[in-house]
Amino acid sequence: MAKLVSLAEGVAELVRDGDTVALEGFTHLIPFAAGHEIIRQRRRDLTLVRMTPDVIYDQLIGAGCARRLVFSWGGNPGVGSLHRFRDAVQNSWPVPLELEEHSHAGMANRYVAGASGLPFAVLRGYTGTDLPRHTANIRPIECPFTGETLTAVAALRPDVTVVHAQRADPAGNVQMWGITGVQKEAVLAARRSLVTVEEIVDDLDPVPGQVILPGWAVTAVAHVPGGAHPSYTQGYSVRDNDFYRAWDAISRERASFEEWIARHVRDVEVPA
Amino acid sequence: MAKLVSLAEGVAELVRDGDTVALEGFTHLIPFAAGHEIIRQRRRDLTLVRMTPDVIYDQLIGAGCARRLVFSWGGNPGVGSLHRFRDAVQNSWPVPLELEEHSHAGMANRYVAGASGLPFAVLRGYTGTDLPRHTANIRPIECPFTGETLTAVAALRPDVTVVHAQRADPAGNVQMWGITGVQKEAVLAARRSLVTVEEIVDDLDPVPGQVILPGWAVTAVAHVPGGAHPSYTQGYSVRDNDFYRAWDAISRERASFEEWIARHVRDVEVPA
Amino acid sequence: MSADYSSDEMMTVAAARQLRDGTACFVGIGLPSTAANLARVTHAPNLVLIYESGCLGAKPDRLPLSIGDGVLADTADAVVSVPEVFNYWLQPGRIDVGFLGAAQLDRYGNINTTVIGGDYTDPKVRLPGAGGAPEIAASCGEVVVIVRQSLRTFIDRVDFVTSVGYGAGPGYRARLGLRGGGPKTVITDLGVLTADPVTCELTLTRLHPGVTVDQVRAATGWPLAVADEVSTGEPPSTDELTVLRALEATKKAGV
Amino acid sequence: MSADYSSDEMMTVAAARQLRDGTACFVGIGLPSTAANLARVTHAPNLVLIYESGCLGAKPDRLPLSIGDGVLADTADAVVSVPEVFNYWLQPGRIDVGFLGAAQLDRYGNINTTVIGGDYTDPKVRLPGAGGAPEIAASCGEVVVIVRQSLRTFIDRVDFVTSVGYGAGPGYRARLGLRGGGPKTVITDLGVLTADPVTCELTLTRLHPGVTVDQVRAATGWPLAVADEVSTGEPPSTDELTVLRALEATKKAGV
Repeated sequence: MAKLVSLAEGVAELVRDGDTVALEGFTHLIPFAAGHEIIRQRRRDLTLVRMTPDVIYDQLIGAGCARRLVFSWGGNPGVGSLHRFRDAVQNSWPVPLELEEHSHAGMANRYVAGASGLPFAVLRGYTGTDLPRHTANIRPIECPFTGETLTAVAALRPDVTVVHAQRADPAGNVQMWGITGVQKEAVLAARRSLVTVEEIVDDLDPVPGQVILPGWAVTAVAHVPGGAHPSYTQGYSVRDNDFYRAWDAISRERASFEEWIARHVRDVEVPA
Repeated sequence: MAKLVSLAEGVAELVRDGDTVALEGFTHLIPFAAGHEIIRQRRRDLTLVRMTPDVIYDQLIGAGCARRLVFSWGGNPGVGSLHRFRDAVQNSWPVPLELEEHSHAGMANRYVAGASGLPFAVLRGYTGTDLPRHTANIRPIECPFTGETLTAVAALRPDVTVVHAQRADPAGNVQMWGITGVQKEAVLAARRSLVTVEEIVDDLDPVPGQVILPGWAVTAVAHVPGGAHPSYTQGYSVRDNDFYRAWDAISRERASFEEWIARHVRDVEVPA
Repeated sequence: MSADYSSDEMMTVAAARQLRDGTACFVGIGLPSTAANLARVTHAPNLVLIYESGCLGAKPDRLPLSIGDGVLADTADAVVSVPEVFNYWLQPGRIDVGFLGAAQLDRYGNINTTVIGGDYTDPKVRLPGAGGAPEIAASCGEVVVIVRQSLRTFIDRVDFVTSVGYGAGPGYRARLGLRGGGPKTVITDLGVLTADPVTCELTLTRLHPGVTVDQVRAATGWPLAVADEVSTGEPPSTDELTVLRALEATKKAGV
Repeated sequence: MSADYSSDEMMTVAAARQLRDGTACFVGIGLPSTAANLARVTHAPNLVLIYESGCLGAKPDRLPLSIGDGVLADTADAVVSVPEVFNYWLQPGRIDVGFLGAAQLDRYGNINTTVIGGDYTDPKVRLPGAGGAPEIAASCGEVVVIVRQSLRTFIDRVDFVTSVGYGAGPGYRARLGLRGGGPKTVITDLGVLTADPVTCELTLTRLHPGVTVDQVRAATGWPLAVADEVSTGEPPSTDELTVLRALEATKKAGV
């Protein structure tokens, strides 16, 4: 049964320096508040894993939490580049950032393998691209029946996965709906998991399109209303596209980025 | 876009002598009416594929439609043995029945591979059992990253898959809910598919737990109310457990079986 | 406490007692389902029942006849696809206890539910086959087998290995890379056998009330290992029997 | 018909026209999404839009900023998981058309969206990377690329192959076992290039109104193949422009 914790407690207990951490959410349900708490608690040397390291990871990278990034698409969707990500890769600011790069299909299957307790997954992917040259986690594999060559990717097993969801009940059963991306797989692939939710309710009335994570498969749940902003929570909020657009200017220069992080993340009072 | 057809048309067009045919439905939503139509149309030499060849396949086997059975559990759930299946295996009545036998996990993954356009799937399965001795469709496979030996199973690609569902809309979009088993995978793994439904409605209002098969991924839809009986359709009917119990006596002897099939299947008038 | 109970009832009650509250249990149909539901209604209200039809956390108020009755989906915390229940839930070792039956069983807990006698392609008796059992036996934290004990069932060498127990003995599971703990407990209508931690051999450790060691030996097709101290279990309590019979009545009532 | 349109508008309209009604189209964000929605609202009402966020058959009434805006889930026939959209829908070749952008493109339609200049580990410009593109390029029935044409974009040799087109030329895709038809069409702000069925080389086959072959050559970083007959496309119709601008306005207005 998942433990109910505050966000600060959850991050303190479950996210450790040097950990491999996946904050997932495919455009929808991105756990921004948890990312900010990781910045506030000054985690270092994290390997950050995420299919689409958008603004949330730009912030974590710019704040110096990450040593390594495992990803498949790093941009500000519909807006442009991630300036902090670029600055880290091109200029090692504030610290060098090592990259391990995949395709979406590869990353999704790496989580599936992790969730399935398998060391690898098989796909038709990466063929003819330069991606396999740069990581040992993509290898050819031969079909034992047809002899055909396919691609194997190594399983992802994060130390901790953090996701945001609509609701949980007191036993820590989690309910999410709308675009649920790869969150179930990311949680099940991880050794530990933290789920932030909009609401804790006595009963999780069934909702079309719902994905349920049983409380016994989740480590901790924290009640964090609005915890996905500027991403959104279907049924609770809409995507703050204006913020995503504004981020381009905020993040372009180191100084304006640091000022924003100080004001909107580091100096924010949060309940213990 | 799926074609709307009568059951008789659907079976006539999509199920051919010698085909590999999967009628799926895990206890729930078993397409009995379609199975009966296959018997009425006197299909022969079918390779029948199904995880749990329960009463529906006992009827098809006893009626002489099958040459081969690919399966993982052949019994009358909670009741006992399938007498027609046994008679075919032990005494070749009415025709010899070749078996290819798997575990549930293996069969499920074979459908997943088929649905995924892959020639095989990988699992932790069959290890230490005698099952791999009897089919070429189970082979060891080595992880290219860890060197660990796992099990590969060959993809299932039925010529046609038949399933039953709650509803479809006029464009042939199919909606099912409750226990949905391996039906999505079985339909997507097949070259052709036929879905029988309780209702055709203008709009498929979303339902918790729903699985949607888009009309462009389905070949044909037939309106067959009650088409799962004695299995059931969540929201429309309950499982006729009394019939499952009664089947034990009906099917025990060849004569009583044939009389039942004649009266309840062959001589039934159906709309063309 | 009541003296008026059948050996099947004793077996089911003993199996139910084996389940600790709060654990996750992969439940096959028949005796395992009855025992697991008895446990849930009595001492283990937070037992998580997982059915291979994809029902996670089912809480049926009546016994299902099949592993896919509507009551399981209606009362489950989540209903997932069949591939998912095997790949995401069973395979990674998330399930604490797997509950299996057997048509034949040997001293190392290897199970046959496939064919008896003759040749595989021309058997004397064709049984239902594997179902979910091979991977339940491989991947659950531990396996509990419920089976009526007789010379037909408890045999020296199973005709077909459908689900592997301890294979040929110590070290076998590790060599195959099996991650689950294997068939630690076998509960029969006569008593309880436990896999010896060193030899892996099923060893008689407990008798049901009124049963003797000799009776168990006589129903075992190999020289039975018997623990130095064989305890005698408690008979079913009135509460256990009442609940069990009420559950059985719901099954007979249909739906 | 209106003469008052931008070259980007012409490009988007030309891309939309490329989509046949009733086909299934895997849509990336940005120009592909705009073009696909324009097609759906004009000549292809039954175009099935598939977004990598898992939205199958999305019918947004306004342009999403990201591939996961709420309007996509709200209007989709089905929302599936991200692993499912890639494994069950894209990989088996169920999608007719894949719509891609590019930062660099070569004559064989190989695409770079990863790094420009320098070394992979120390690039001059770090781009977003692959996303869904490598498998879209591999598995869709055919690929349509939308990209503004310039010497920076249309280069002799891409710095990094993120998504493979025709590789090194004829036979390359077959040798790799790629099942999709590859980048048959490249639509730019100057015209339309089509992969030659024999040489696989992108060949200028159509100009947008007012553009000359020399202009296209001047914006291409290799000796451009030009078809014997180069047609000139129709300018955007009033209807196309009206719908396109109304769609763009919804994007600027936010959600």
